[in-house]
Parts: sequence; structure tokens; C-alpha cells
Amino acid sequence: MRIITRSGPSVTWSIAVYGAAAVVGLLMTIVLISISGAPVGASLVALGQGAAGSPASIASSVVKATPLILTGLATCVTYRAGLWTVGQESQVVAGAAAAWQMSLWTTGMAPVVVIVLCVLAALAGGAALGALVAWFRTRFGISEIVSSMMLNYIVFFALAWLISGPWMASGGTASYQQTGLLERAYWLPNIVDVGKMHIGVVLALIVVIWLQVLLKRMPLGYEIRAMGFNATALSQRGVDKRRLVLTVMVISGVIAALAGVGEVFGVSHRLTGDNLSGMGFDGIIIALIGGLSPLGTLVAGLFFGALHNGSLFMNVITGVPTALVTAIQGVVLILFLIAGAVRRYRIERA
Amino acid sequence: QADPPKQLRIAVIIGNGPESAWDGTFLEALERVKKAKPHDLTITTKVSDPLWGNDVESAMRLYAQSGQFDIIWGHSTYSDQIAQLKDEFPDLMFVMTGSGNAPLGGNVYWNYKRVHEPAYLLGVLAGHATTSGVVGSVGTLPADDVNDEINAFFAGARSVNPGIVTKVAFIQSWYDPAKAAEYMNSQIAAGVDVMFSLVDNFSPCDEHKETVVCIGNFRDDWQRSPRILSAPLALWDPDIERLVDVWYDHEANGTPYAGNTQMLWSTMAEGGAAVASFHGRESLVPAKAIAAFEAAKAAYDAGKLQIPLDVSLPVSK
Amino acid sequence: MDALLDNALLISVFVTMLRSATPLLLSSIGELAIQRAGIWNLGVEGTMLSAAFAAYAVVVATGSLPLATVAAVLVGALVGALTSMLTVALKLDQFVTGLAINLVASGLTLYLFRSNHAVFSAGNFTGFAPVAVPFLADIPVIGRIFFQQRLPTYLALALIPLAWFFLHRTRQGLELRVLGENPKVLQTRGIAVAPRLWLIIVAGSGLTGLGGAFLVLGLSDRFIPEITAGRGWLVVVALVAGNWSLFGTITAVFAFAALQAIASHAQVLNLPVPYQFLLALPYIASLATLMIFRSRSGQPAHLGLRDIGK
Amino acid sequence: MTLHRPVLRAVGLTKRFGSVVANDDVSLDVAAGELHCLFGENGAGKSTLSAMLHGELQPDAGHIEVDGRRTDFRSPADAIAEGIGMVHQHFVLARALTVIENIVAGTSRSGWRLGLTEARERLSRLCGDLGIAIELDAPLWQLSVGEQQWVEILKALYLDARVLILDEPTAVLTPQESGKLFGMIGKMRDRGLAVVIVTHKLREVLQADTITVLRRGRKVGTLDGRDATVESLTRLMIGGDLASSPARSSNSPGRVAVQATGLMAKGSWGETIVDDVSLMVRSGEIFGIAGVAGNGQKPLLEMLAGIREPESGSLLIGDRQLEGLSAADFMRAGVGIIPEDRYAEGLVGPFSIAENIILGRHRSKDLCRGLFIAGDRVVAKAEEAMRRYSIAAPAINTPVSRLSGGNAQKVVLARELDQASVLLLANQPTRGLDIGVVATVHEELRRKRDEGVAVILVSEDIDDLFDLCDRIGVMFAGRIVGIVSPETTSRDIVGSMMVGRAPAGGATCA
Ligand SMILES: Nc1ncnc2c1ncn2[C@@H]1O[C@H](COP(=O)(O)OP(=O)(O)OP(=O)(O)O)[C@@H](O)[C@H]1O
Ligand SMILES: Nc1ncnc2c1ncn2[C@@H]1O[C@H](COP(=O)(O)OP(=O)(O)OP(=O)(O)O)[C@@H](O)[C@H]1O
Ligand SMILES: [Mg+2]
Ligand SMILES: [Mg+2]
Repeated sequence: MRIITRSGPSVTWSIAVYGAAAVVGLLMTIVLISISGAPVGASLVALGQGAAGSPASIASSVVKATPLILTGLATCVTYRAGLWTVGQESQVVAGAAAAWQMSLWTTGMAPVVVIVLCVLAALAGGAALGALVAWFRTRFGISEIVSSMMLNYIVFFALAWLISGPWMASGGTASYQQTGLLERAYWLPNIVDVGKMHIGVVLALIVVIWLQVLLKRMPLGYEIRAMGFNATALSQRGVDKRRLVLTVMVISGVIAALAGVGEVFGVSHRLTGDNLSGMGFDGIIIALIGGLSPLGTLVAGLFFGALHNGSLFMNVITGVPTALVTAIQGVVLILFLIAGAVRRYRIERA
Repeated sequence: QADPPKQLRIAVIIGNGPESAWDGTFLEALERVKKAKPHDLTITTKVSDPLWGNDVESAMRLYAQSGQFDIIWGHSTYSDQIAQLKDEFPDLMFVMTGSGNAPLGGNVYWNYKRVHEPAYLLGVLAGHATTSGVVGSVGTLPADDVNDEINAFFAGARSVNPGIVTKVAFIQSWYDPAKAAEYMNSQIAAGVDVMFSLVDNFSPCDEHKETVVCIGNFRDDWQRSPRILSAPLALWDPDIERLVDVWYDHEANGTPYAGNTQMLWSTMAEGGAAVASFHGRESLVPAKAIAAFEAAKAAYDAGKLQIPLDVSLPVSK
Repeated sequence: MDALLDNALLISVFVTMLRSATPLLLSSIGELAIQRAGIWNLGVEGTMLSAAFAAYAVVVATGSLPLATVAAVLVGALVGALTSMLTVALKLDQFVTGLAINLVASGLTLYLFRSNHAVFSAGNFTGFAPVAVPFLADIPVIGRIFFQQRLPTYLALALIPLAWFFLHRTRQGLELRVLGENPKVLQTRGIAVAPRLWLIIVAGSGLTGLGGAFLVLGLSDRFIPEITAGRGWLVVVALVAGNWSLFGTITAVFAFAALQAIASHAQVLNLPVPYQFLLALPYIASLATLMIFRSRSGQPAHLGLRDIGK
Repeated sequence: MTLHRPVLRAVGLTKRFGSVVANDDVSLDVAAGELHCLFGENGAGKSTLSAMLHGELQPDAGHIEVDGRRTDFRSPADAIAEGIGMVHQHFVLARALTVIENIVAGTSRSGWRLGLTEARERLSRLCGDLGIAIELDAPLWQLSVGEQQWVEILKALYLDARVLILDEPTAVLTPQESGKLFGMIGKMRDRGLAVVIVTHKLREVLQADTITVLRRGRKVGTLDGRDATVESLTRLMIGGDLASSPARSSNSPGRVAVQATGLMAKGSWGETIVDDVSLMVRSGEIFGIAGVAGNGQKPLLEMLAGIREPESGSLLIGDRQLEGLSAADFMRAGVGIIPEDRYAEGLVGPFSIAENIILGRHRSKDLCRGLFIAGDRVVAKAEEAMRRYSIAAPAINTPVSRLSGGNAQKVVLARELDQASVLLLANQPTRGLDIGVVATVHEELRRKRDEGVAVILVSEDIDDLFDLCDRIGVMFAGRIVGIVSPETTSRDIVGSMMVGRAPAGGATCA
């Protein structure tokens, strides 16, 4: 028997390979659950119920998925362009923080005006941070992975200062690192009256479709994909690479910022030190599992948003730690990567 | 009037994990109260994973909807989440603890934990124990109920040693023992020889065996280093008991819930806090320090010592 | 700033710098070997975290420091083996593989930690204690800074010249560098590239694991989820900032550790700036340094490419 | 000369890649002291055969004999142990490392310590014998392409090769360097080495003792070098006659298409790489640039294409001053460029043929509809290109990375010829291509010229330049050292100008 490279993908083989990966993923889940000592069957049932067992849990899953999808999309656009930034984390915070500042400036105005201005401010905040990474790269030749990592820390500490100083709540407690609660009128409106289905969910869907079309059909998307594969050839054919890097980073910043403003204005209604943390990194994983395609990211985001929500139920009902989902996410990513590689081979009898 | 209840079911949601002092001391106290069976109640508990933000609301809602719990005890800054649920489940009693919460009243009770009184007494001890005249404290993140104990510790030291120098640092992280060690070491290099550590790492105390005495925080961690002399202890028993009483009163007598809108905590006198045993390590510090501490404690016990509460951001002085 | 110049404090800045540089040094030397061989390994954080977890589990279970250290190295190596399988055998994208490894490590350690709370909250062990080198430790200032450190710190310092010698003065080191520049050079001489890459990744990850273990065994007295707190990423940053040269990387690590040491010591001075600014200082300064010093990239030509031979 | 019994024999070697039969029952005898040439069009299977002889590929059928013994090479290590050395078609070098490091890497001569003293001695002896001057401690990237080829040869000989296989070694060499290489080969033969050489250059083929011609993986003939002629070889290679190329057209050049004055460019370390170059080319003219690679041709073309901004100088293309403007402006002005390295600079590998055809014009009005790229228009354009340039590929959505070198080059040609309405820049457009494709490329350049476009052709191949160009400028050390007319100048004069010797009397400066 020999293993040889396939000339083209085969649909049946692909299904078989990915199916096998899914089965292995499920088996690993079962093993992990039993390690924690919880009953496997009941835990899986709870997981499923929490993920999509009722309209409320579906809504909750979707709300959970929304920021993941957005940071995932912010990742798609940069990674497709060959820009390996890890700065989605700080872009989310920058967006939320800019929106917060705007809400302070506009207090008292009509809610629609305030919300629109806050969202715009968020976009500007995310864009600014994206532009900063682009600037470091094109002007100083600093690898985006390095500058975005450093900016993550700097933004983290800046936020810590803001919420413990200028923006600190003056409420029940004398000192705690968080802002005050956003006035109810300025919360992002809900699209349906279940849970916290705020309009950010719709925005995320719009961005998915827009990005899908952009990458597939529009000249800018064409340039983004070309830059990811061969930036030299692209720039020699008259495309300004610096501007493209800037554009891509700004787009990614803007999308990630939407996640930030959605979470703060639609879900938590105040800024704290940790309610945004981890979103950027989760988005990277979601995008990678989604194969760096906007639609794939949507599916992966919904799937893991649902799993996350399900894991809460499972924890409450059978006591399995919620970290299960993080572990499973990593395992699934690796299994899918392996499946993608195995798909390229076939076994032949000698 | 219904029969008096026999069973109390508490769902607990924690924010950090049982390994943290905040949650760990609470869970231990809960076990003690269960054993004590107040009102002859059989108390059962269910404890969640550490949860934050919107997840807390989902989990609380699930507990609430299950109808299997009487008290939902959110052991952190959860007032935003509870505010979403309290009116939906008016018969449930909600509890939230610590700083950062907003008072909600009604069926929501807000419990504070202050250990500034034992911290002050240990400060008195430190004021005498220090030979360098410098005492220090490293904290994770500043907050109302963190600042109070650091300030009290310094105030105690200053009360017996007005010229004392105080050093304080925050590492802005719940999770970084390595960084905590560096910040403690930096303070030790700056002359600190009595260290009030709130960062859950005592390895620097071991490293500077000859010079440094450490004070732990919230729980009695004496086994983690021979250089730990004591700690202000957080004892949640009176808080739990008080709230169980409230619940029992509501269930048995129909007294309506009237959640506190002012901060409420049990004092050291009420058993809400204490000074951890020295475990025979008195020799770590001069006898006069122990004596001064004992004297101050006696004064407190006799009601003669007023310990000030200061929640402003502590600074190095 | 007078107090900063105070002798004891100044010495302490250096002592702190060396001590907090230790895990970064160990890991960055391990990673340098891997990246110089052409594997763009971003799983440093996950490797360090897994090893730190293993070190803690073993030290709590057995109480043996040597066993815990060995376990950490082995677990680091195991993560390296997984990396090798994914990047060398299956030729998966190395950037993605690294992220996946970090995620699995973070998820699994947290999961195991939470599932076995009884074991993991019972932390009480003896870690690496400072060892004074006879005679040398008595030299004023220098002795205090360099010769009263923990064993892994000495090891890390000793590894710097050793690593240089290995890379530049041995046949295996040359072949490692060739791998990172153009593996075909070795392939066309009949040398199987894959086993070598496996060896390098496994060994380098073992060293990275040692760096992770030091976080628990040298700087802490317990394990906490995410105890690495981004240090693995700092290693990657040090490699990039140091242009993939050994001395550049080491310099970057020391510079960063120095900035952190200065920041931690500055907090005792009651400076009129928010403490968050001091905490952010090392990162701001790193960026500023990168803006000022631009140099020719020493990035291995084959770094991150997937056309590795069988 | 006496031919000994074969040191190396290939017996019925067959190699398949999926459905492609790269080598089909190929047999070959190589004797000590013999120069054996493998000849055939692109993709005929020459590299595959070489790779099997060097143990890099294992035959599906057939076997190899060394000194009459049947061997079974499982890796190059086995071949090297039998004294077979190989210089690959593309450099196999680590550019960041030094010459000596490249040579000793992967050999076990030095033990675990990298003691280079002995290696140094051996190498200086080898260099002396072959007449190679090279700085052993220089990093490889500082070396010229020719010098890198010497390093490749030293790598093989350092391991005591008895049989040296050279796969297209002269594709990257100047005529002078090629001459030098054949000189070395002569010395090696005298010392009893067998040399197998792959080349597309007929002039070189004819110097061989024995010529094996491959076509589509099969051996179609073995000739004695003395009997072979250009015609017989060509016929064997392509299985027919090559259409004769049209003579240089006599149409008179038109108005000025490009006028460059005082162009200067600096390299990444601030060194001057193009030094005060001025040139003028008229429409309907092919202007050749001769020179050894690395003497400023590439940056000069890049400046003319707007890819590189000149340090100083002015640039008139068509009727517009373009210096300081972007590549996009140059494209709008009608400039097309066929870059030196098609995969690195001209094509996006994973993109399809269609996507590559629109590279750079993806925003033009005739390819877009509103905000979107019009798929149908792109398809139409790509299909036309496939037809017009007979690009051999399954479909227009085949990724170009799966095309053969010649077909990939045709994709670049299709795009750039369409693009260039005023000026066409071509940097070594035929490097590594077989004579069939070369003829197509030349034909297209001429057609472009006849359409009234100015063409600037950079080549190291003097024959090509003399066949095609109306005028030839010679570049050396970043300067144009002279401009000559092919009608009045000899190839030798151009050759000596290329290596920096002043033009002899015959050169006319235009
Ligand atoms: N690594 C590979 N994997 C799959 N197919 C390949 C690979 N390399 C080459 N091919 C196939 O082989 C064919 C020819 O490749 P190659 O570059 O050797 O062609 P060529 O003979 O040089 O062509 P030309 O004469 O046009 O230059 C291509 O069509 C391609 O599909
Ligand atoms: N790795 C490969 N995978 C698939 N097909 C291959 C591979 N290598 C070569 N081929 C096929 O084998 C044929 C012979 O290729 P080979 O490289 O030996 O040609 P060549 O004669 O050296 O051509 P050139 O003159 O362009 O160098 C090619 O046309 C190609 O189709
Ligand atoms: Mg070819
Ligand atoms: Mg070939």
C-alpha cells in the first residue's frame, strides 16, 4: 500500500475525512467529560439543550456568537491579505472605548443620534488602531504580529486606567474598575424580544455578506487575495501596497470595533476590565476553523457560540467545567487541519 | 401560614474559582454553615464554574427557571445581571457580594466583606516589627474592598510608628504570580520588611528568609511559607447565617424581602473577620510587636479602638 | 529618580531582570533553534503553559523538584512532537498550527485544573531556591546580581554561549541553519530532513517547556490557569525583534526584562503617573525601540514555508 | 579520444507522475572522460532522468548500474557514495550562509565540530585546479549568479564526484561564463570525470561527445557529437522542422516612445545600482540591453515600469513626464513589463489563469460592472488569451502554479502584450524555455514592434539580441557603456563590453 497525493479533491473522500474528524472530535468530548466525572449522556443532552434547545437558548447562542463572528471576520480580511495580526483584541477594546467616550459627550441627545454617533465613534476607534498597525508596518517595517501584540498590552493598560480614573463609576461602590451603567435609552435596540438579540446581530450578518461579496466579486477583494499570495506581483502591477495594507487593517479594525460596541452597548451596558477580553483571540480561532471564508466564519461562529452557551447549561446541570469548549475548540481546529491535509492524499494498493 | 421550611437550596455562582481566596473562603464557610444547620435546615448547594458577564445571567436564569433553588448567591460583581432577573423571579432571593455592585433592594441582598479591622491590627504589629521602617503591600487590582485593607494596614502601622514609609503596587492582573513575585521583590529591595501580600504568591517571602515577614490575605495560608506570620481572615459565616435568617423569615413568616441598599458587612466583632493564628511563629517578629498587637486587639475587643475605614486608592508614602 | 539610583534598589533591578528573564531566555533559545530551522512556531505560549501545568502536577504529586522539571521538559517535548506531526509530517500551515496548539493547551490545562480542583488547590512545594555560587557570590554587586540566582537562571546564562557554539561551530548547528534557509541543500545530499526537524522541534520545545516550568517552580508557589500570561508571545516578539540572531534575541529579552524590572521598581517610588502607565511602559518602549532601530531582516529564508521534504 | 566502459548506465528507466509519464524506458551509457549531453524540449524529462541518476527520484521500472554493478539508489546519499554529483537546474543554496558553509553543509567530512581548516585546503586545491576564484567566507547573496554556479560545482566536486550531472547550468550564465564552464568541463574530462550536461543551447550541445535526445519522456535517439547538426537535433527534438523565423523588419522607427535622462537608482544598502543612464527608444523599435545579470538591468527596467522610483532623472513615456508617479500611472500610459522571474513577480500562483490575466487591470472599466468585477468579461478575455497564445491548460480556472514554465510564461505574455500599447519591457523572457516556446516569444515581440510599440529587451543571450534588436545597449556596473548596432558590430565586441572592457573600434555609439 502506498500513500499518494491526489490530483484533485474528491467529494466522497472529503466527506469521509471530515466526518471522521467530527466523530473523533465527539469522542474526545466524551473522554473529556468523563474525566471530569460527570455523566456523559446527561452532559451531552444539556450541552445540546443549552446550545439550541429553546428559542431563548438559540437567541442566547446567537448573541454569544455575534462578537466571535465579527472578530472572526476581522481576522479573515487580514489573513487573506497575508497580514498576520493578532490585534483584534485591542481593536475590540478601542472600538468600545471610543463609543463610550462618545456616549459621554452626547449624553442628553436623542437616543437615535447617540447610538449612531457611538457606533460611528467605535468604527473610528477600531480603524485608528488598525491604521496604527499598518503605519508601523509600512513606515517602520515592524512586523504586524509584533506591533499588534504590543498594542494589545498597551490598550489593555490604557483601558484599565480609563475605567479606574476618568470613567470610573460613581455608584454603590467607592472604587471599582468599571464605568457606570449606560442609560437604558442608549442601549442598542433589540431586533426580537428574546434575550439580548440586539441589532448588532444584524450588523454582523450584513458584514458577513458584504465581506463575502467583497472578497469574491470586488476589485478590492481581488487585491486582498492577491496580496496574500504574492504581494510583489500585485504591487508591480500598479497596486499601492501601503495603501492596501492600510485599507485592510482599517477594515479589520472597523469590523472588530463593531464587536466591541455591540457587546458594550447591546449586552453588558458598561465597560469593565474583562468583559471584552479574549474576544479577539477567539475570533482568530473561529476564522481559522471557518477556513478564512466569511461564510465559514459565520458557521463556525454560530457553532461555537452555541457550544459556549451549551457549556453553561452543562456546567449548571452536570458540573462539567465550561473550559470544555475551549479545549474542544482547539481539538476541533487541529482535527480539521489534519482532515484538510489528509484530504489531499489517497491510499493505493501497490 | 405554611409549614416552616426544612430545606434550603442555594445555587452559587463564583467569579474566580475555588482556588482563589475570595471564593475559597466563602465555599469553606458555606460548608460550615451547612454543618451547623441553622433553623434545623438541610442546606444543599450547587456551585458553578467561574463565570463573568453575560454568561452569569444565562446561568442564573437557568438556576432560577429550574425552580430547584431558593437562593441564588452570586459571589462577585453581578448586580447588572441580577437586575435583569430580580423582578422576573420575585420569590427568589438573590445575593451579590463585594465591590462594584449597585444596590438593587427588594429581593436582592448585597453583602460586603471587609477585613480592614484585622488588617489594621496586623498593621500595628507591622509598625513595631519593621526594622527598616518600611512596610509594603502588593495588590492585584484596586477596588473598594481591596483598598480598605491596604489603607487600614498602613494606618495601623502609622498609628504606632508615625514616620513609617509605606509602599504599594498593583499588578493589574488576577493571574500572574510571576509578575506578583517581581513586584514583591521590588518592594523588598526598596526596604520593605513586612509585606502584606494580596497576590497569592509567597515565594518571595521564602527567598528573603532572613529579612522579610509576610502577611497573607483573606485565608490562612500559613503552610505555604514559613515566613507567613498571619493574615486578616475573611469569615463569611455570619453573612451567610444572616441571609439564611432573612430567607427563613421570608419563607416561614412571610416577611417581605427588603434588600439592603447600603453597604452591609459583618465586623470583626460580629465574627465577619479575624486575625489568623500565628501558628507559633511569634518569634518572627520582636516581642514588643506581638505585645502591641495584643494590646490593640484587646482595645478593639473592649470596644475602645475605633478602626477607620478608608477606601481611597492607597499610595506609596 | 534618586531612589532608583539607590544602590540596593539598583542591584535589585538587575537581579529582577535576570530572574524574570530566565523563563524567556530558556524558551527563546529553544524557539530560536526551531525557527532557525525554518519552523514558524507560534505555539510557544501553549508549550510553556502545558509544561508549567505538568511541573505543578508532578511537584504536588511527588514533591520532587527534579521529577517535576523532567516532567515539564517531557511535556514540552510532547507538545513539540505534536507540532512536528502537524507541521512536518502533515505540512499544515505553521501559523495556524501554533494558534491551535495554544488554544488546546489553554483549554486542556484549564479543564483539567477545574476538573481536579482538590489536587490543584493543594499547592505546597519547594521550588528552586537561590543558590549562591561559592566565592563568586561574595563579589560586591556582581556577586549579588549574577551569583545568587536559581539553577535555571545559571542554566539559561550558560546556554547562551553554548547555543552560539552549537549554531555556529558544529556541523549539526550548520545543518540546522541550512534547514531554515533552504532544506533542499540537505535533501540533495541525501539527508532526510523530516527526522531532523522532528528532533529540533522536540528538543527546542523541551527547552521551551523548561522555561514554562520555571514560572511555577522558580517564581511562584502554585499553578494558576494562564500562568504564562502572554510570555510565550513575548518570546516570539523577541525573536522577531532580535532579527532571529541569537544575540539579538537575547538582547531583546534582556531589554524587555530590564524595562519590566524598572517598571516594577518604579512603582515603589510614588511617581505622579498612574500605575497602569508604568505597567504599559515595557511595551511602549519596545515599540519605540523597534521604530528607531530598523535593521536588515535576518529572517530565515525558509521560515514558515511548507514545502518540507519527507 | 578513447571511451572507456560506462561508469554509469541507465537501463530502461521509467518514471510516472500520476498520469504523466515523465520518463519512458530511457536507457543511457555514460563513460569516464565523456561529455554526455541530454537534449530535449521543456518537459521532455531531462530533469526527471537526472534526478533518478542522482537518487532523488526512484524509477518505477528499470535500474541504474555503476561500474557495471546494479545499484539501487534510495536517496542522493547512495548516489553520492557512488561518486555521482549533481548541479540542479535551479540553485540549491542557502543565500544567507557563506560559500564554505554551503559547500560543507550536509557532508560528514568534518566530524561534529565544524573544523573548516581541512575543507578550506581541499577547496583551494579544487579551485586552483579548475581556475575558479572565489571568496570562501563571502555570504552567498553577495555572489554573482555565475559565481553561485561555481559554488554549485564545487559542492559536487567536494564530495569526490566521478560523474557530474549538470542540469541546464548555462541557462543563467553569460557567454563568457559558459565558455569558462566548458573550459572547466574539459579539465574534468581530462581527469577522467564523466560529465552529463543538460542544455537547450545548440551551440553547447554540439560540443558533447554523445548526445541523447528525449522527447515526451522517450529517448528518440543517441548521436555522436561529431555527427550531429543543428538541423538533425532540432528535428529529433520536436519531431519536425521549426518554422523559420522572419527576418528583422525594415520598417523605420517612429516617434520617441520613451526618453530617459540621467536615471539613478540605489540598492538597499545605499549603493548605486543604476548610474546616470539615459536612453531613447522610438516606437516600432526593439532596443536590446545586453549585460551580465546584476549590472543594473533589472532596476533600470523597474524604473521604466514605474515599479521603482528613481533617485534622480527624468522619464518621458509617450508624451507624459512620468518620473515620480506610480506603477499604475505607467500602466495607464501604456507600459507593459515581462518580469525576469515570472512566478515571483509576474503571477499570483494560486490564482487561476483568468485571474492572472486581469492582474493590474482588475479595476478597469471594461472588466468591471459597477462595483463588481464582471465575471463574464473576465472569462471572455481569458478564453481569448488561451486561444491566441495556445496556452495548454485544462481550463481558464486552472491555477497558474500548476502550469508548466512555458505555459505560465505565455500567461504573462498574453497580459503584458495586451497591456503594452506604447512600451514593452521584457527581462529575459525566454530563460529556460525550449526553442519552440522561444520562437513564439520572439514572434510576439516582433509583432509588437510592428504594431508600433517600443520594445526594450534585456537578455544575456547575445544571439537572441542580435536576431531581434535594432539597437543594443550594453550595461555594465549600472551604466550603459555603449550602444551598438547589430548590423555593424560583432558579437565578440558586445561580449567584451559586457565584462567591462571598453568597446573596440567597431562599436558605433548611437
Ligand atoms: N509538483 C507538481 N504537482 C503536480 N503537477 C505538476 C507538478 N509539477 C509539474 N506538474 C505538472 O507538470 C506539467 C509540466 O510541468 P513542467 O514545469 O515540468 O513543464 P515543462 O515541460 O517545463 O513545460 P514548458 O515546456 O511549457 O516549460 C504541468 O502541466 C503540471 O501540471
Ligand atoms: N514532481 C512532479 N510531479 C508531477 N509531474 C512532474 C513532476 N516533475 C516532473 N513532472 C512531469 O514530468 C515531465 C518531465 O519533467 P522534467 O522536469 O523532467 O522536464 P525537463 O526535460 O527537465 O524540462 P525543462 O527543460 O523545462 O527543464 C514534465 O512535463 C512534467 O509533466
Ligand atoms: Mg520546464
Ligand atoms: Mg529540467
